[in-house]
Amino acid sequence: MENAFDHIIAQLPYSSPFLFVDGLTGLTSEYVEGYYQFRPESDFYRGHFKDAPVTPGVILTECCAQIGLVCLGLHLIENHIHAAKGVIAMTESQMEFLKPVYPGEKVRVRGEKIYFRFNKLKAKVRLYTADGTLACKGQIAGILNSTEG
Amino acid sequence: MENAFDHIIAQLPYSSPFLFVDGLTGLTSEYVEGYYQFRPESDFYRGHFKDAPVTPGVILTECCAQIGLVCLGLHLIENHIHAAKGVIAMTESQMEFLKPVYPGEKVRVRGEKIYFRFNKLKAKVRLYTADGTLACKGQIAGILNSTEG
Amino acid sequence: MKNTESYKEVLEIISPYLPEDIDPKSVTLNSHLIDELNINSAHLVDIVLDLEDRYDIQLEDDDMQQMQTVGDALSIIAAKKEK
Amino acid sequence: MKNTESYKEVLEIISPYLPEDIDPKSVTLNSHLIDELNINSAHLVDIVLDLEDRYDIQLEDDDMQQMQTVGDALSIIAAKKEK
Repeated sequence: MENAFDHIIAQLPYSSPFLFVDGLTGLTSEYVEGYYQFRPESDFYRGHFKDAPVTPGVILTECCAQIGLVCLGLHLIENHIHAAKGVIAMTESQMEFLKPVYPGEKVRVRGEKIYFRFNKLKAKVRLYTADGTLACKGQIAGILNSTEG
Repeated sequence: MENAFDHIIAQLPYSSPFLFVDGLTGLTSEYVEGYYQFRPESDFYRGHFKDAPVTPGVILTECCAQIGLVCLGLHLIENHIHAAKGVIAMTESQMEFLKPVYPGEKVRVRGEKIYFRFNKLKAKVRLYTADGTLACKGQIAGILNSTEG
Repeated sequence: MKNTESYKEVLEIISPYLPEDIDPKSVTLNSHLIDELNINSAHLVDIVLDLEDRYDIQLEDDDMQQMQTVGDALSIIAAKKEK
Repeated sequence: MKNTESYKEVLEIISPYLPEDIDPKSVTLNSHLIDELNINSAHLVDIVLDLEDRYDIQLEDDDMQQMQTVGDALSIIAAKKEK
């Protein structure tokens, strides 16, 4: 199944070390599910925090955005004849951070479409650790910027 | 004047490459102002975006949080006899992203206290580029976790 | 839809999305939403969705493009409601 | 403050902060805010601030520590309002 979504991941405008999607496990016009394992060697752990590596909340937010907003958005564009091809720029984020996520942890992200209208996609996002604990949740929105204009 | 705030920066729990405070220019119990110059060699530019470095919105959020929430929080703790010494953990963020910020740009962040009650600090944050353009804004909250408990 | 009541309603819907440096009292029928009121494209979508909810109408891409000023918004709402 | 009206009011203030897997209908006077309702410390502060606004009272650190259950919240509000 997972190979079916490889063409979506290939379209992501991010690359290592700022790519926070390892794979997708589900993708429809209504929702997306994917996963990522945080690399202990990631640069941000060297500074967050001093001598006590914890995944920064903003990096969890980015993981939520890449899987829950951008992968979903790329899929919606594919199925939306009138939409221009382009890049989704994050315009708003509203997040709550509930539990710390440590280096090496594998997380699962679920994004659910709230609306996709006039090239704006808003999604509800949730990030779970391996034991099923909700580590952060929120809403993220982005605008599809046409590459033509 | 700026040296007066060095002891606050020294208490920040972050270090390079995840420290996004170069200096503070104002700090009272009501507001904080500080600045940071984004380093073109920062790791995240290598992946955001592919061949087109732009400062990720979540890194702008982190800069807003470190200056606008955490520096303000450290100052409030100093002046608040009953508060325990500790680390401020971000619990909520609500941000809007208005303009892109490119590698090498120097930004100014202003944080204004909304409330500091029961060890929770909520601040209004704004980030401006050198020409005075508002690049992002929002509200960020954190809880002071006591180091004693 | 040309009466004061509706103008006030639309202004109420727009106000939360105005940048801080724009005084809601300075808004007129001729105010250009993007060029003068500095409303960005992300918020323009939110305004359109709020108008849809408020007036129980459905707006299309064409309506969005024609909605340049506050007065345009009032005209488009009026036209949709007549259908 | 023991009447149904006030209990409903407090429940309305708490509800937005309940995790999705907690049914607001399952909340009772004995529900422990943190242990049973899974309300985290950040949201507990928001609830206290909302209660202060709603009842025009000022809560202190001691009140916060004593406010373990929904019933405790009702008692603390009642005591503060009598002053």
